[in-house]
Amino acid sequence: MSDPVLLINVLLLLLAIGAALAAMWTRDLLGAVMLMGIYSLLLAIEWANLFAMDVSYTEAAVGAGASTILLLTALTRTGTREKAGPNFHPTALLTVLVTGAVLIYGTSDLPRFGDPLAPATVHVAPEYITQTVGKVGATEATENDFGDHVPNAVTAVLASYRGYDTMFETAVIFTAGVCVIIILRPLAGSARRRTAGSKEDA
Amino acid sequence: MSLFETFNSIAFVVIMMLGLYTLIARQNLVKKTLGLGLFQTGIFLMYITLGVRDGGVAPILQEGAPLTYTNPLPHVLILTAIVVSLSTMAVALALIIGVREEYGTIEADEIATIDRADAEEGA
Amino acid sequence: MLNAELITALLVIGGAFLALLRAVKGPTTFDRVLAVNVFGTKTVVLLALLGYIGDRTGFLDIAVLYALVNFLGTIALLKFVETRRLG
Amino acid sequence: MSESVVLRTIGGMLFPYILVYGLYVQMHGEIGPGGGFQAGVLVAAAFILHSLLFGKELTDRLLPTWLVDLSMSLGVLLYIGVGIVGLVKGSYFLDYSVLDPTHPAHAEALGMTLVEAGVGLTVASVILTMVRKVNGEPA
Amino acid sequence: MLEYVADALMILGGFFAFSGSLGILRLPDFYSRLHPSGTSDTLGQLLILGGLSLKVIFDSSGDGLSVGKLVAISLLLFVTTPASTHAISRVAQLSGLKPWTGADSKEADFSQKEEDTNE
Repeated sequence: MSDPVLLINVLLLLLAIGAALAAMWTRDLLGAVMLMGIYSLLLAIEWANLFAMDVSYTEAAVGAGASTILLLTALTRTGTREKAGPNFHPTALLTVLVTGAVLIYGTSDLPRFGDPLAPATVHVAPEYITQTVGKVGATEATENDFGDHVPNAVTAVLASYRGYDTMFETAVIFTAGVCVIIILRPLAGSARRRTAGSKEDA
Repeated sequence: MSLFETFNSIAFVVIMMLGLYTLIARQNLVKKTLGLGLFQTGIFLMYITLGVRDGGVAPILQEGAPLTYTNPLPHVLILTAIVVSLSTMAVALALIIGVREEYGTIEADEIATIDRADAEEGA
Repeated sequence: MLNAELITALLVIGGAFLALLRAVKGPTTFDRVLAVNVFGTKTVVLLALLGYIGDRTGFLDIAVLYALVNFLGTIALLKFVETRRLG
Repeated sequence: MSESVVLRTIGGMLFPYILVYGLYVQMHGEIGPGGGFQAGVLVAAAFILHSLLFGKELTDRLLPTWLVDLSMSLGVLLYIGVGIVGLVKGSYFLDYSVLDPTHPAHAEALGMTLVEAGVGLTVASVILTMVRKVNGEPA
Repeated sequence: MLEYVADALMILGGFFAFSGSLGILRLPDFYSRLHPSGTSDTLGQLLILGGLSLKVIFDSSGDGLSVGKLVAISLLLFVTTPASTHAISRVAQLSGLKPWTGADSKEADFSQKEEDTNE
């Protein structure tokens, strides 16, 4: 792993942790949404820095565009102030410290950053990259035609090798859209609205 | 094993724990949703870090000399996970809007108080 | 090792850090919007620079995408601040 | 906001470019980075920008609500349809090679393009629907 | 020779980007912070992207698509950054944020604090 990648990786992650900390700390929800937008941007650069081009693409479009707009739209209907309260929460702190300690202890067994012999990279990944999984008599790659290869390995895995997976992911997104429609369906004439006036006569 | 090389492992734990702390300690439901998103990005970081290889380049096959490519499988998983996390966030926000219209507040402890009062009233 | 691209990238990251500080400090909402906007343009430049440093294909595509989407984010934030509703 | 001439000019200038870039990302997904998920989000972002700057009435005339609702289901159906073609032609589900028996590699590319188009349609219309609904617009 | 020009352009651009951010952090009130974002940053981006284009032209012996994309990014940023700055200042002015005149800085600070708590 070349040095600039590691250096920029560490700098970006430090910035990202700072942005996340500020976003979680502030009581202004609008400010928190903006800081999460900045955090998303930093992650988009970080994914690109770690050679995950497609993930970076998605993060830039989703995190900075769609997710910010969705949160802002929701804030128009929920208000932007968070109730003041204690920042220190002993139970939460204890849980987080214990879980974090266990997780960091667990990560000491992870392969080192960029290890070419890591289990994740030796078994199925080379076959995904050369795109020889399940291929009988793969044709020879020619000059302008990659043979059976699709140049972007991520798309190949996404749409072909893990096609079922992607199909159900699409179904999940569709279901989420239907859920939003159903949840936010106006319940006209329902007595369930517990607004200030209707609470007395309920 | 320098600090630079283990930094990602520590960073994803820190990000996940920040999200978890917010989920437990804060009462505001929108803030809890943000914390959930933060937790998810911590996991994304772990997956992408595991896919990195020494001297690897982006898994877009190039003609010519054989190159080392990073592992495309984590990228695929996280790619779909990001869009699914957007969907879950949308459903969560829709539910929060419903809660706000029902209870007039989005603070979890106030909602619990209202529920308890209702239960006593009904009993 | 320390060539012009890397120095520029580090300078831009430093600038991004200062913009982040402004976004954290506030004090008004407009300062935050301004900081987010500045951060967005810094991101575009940084993506292009990193693409050159790592000799990666497709980096500029992300930079183009981000240059397009950044404007949308700023507009949405301002619309929210101005009218408290979107659309 | 919407009464600013500068913003409306710049936004109107950017809108077609975002759409075209979304199509580029969609179609370029097999060669470079990109694909259905990213393109869907971009196309949705373009229409959201349009509705922010020009008002949602104009956007609704450009992209009617029924079309968004339709394409939401159409994307999933396109994906499943490509799978069912494989079943009908006597192979297994989502086998792309039956699409063009003479040239399996081209069939693979065609299948991926169709599937990605389905994903893009669904993602774009679901995000548009979500933002519309959360914004409180009636069905 | 031209490679040194490209290096110089990029480092100069990096300097402008950094000093622009420094201005955004250090200047006393919101309207004065608009200046570095609108001017220094735009110049910094153009210089960096111009230097990169020169480098790409010389390194990969005229990779036309990359240069085209860099020019497209420069044009986009050149159009959208000033437009965003204009939009921010416009909304700030419409919503009644008073500029700091330097005469009574305490009062200006106070009004900003108040604005913040009203959000």
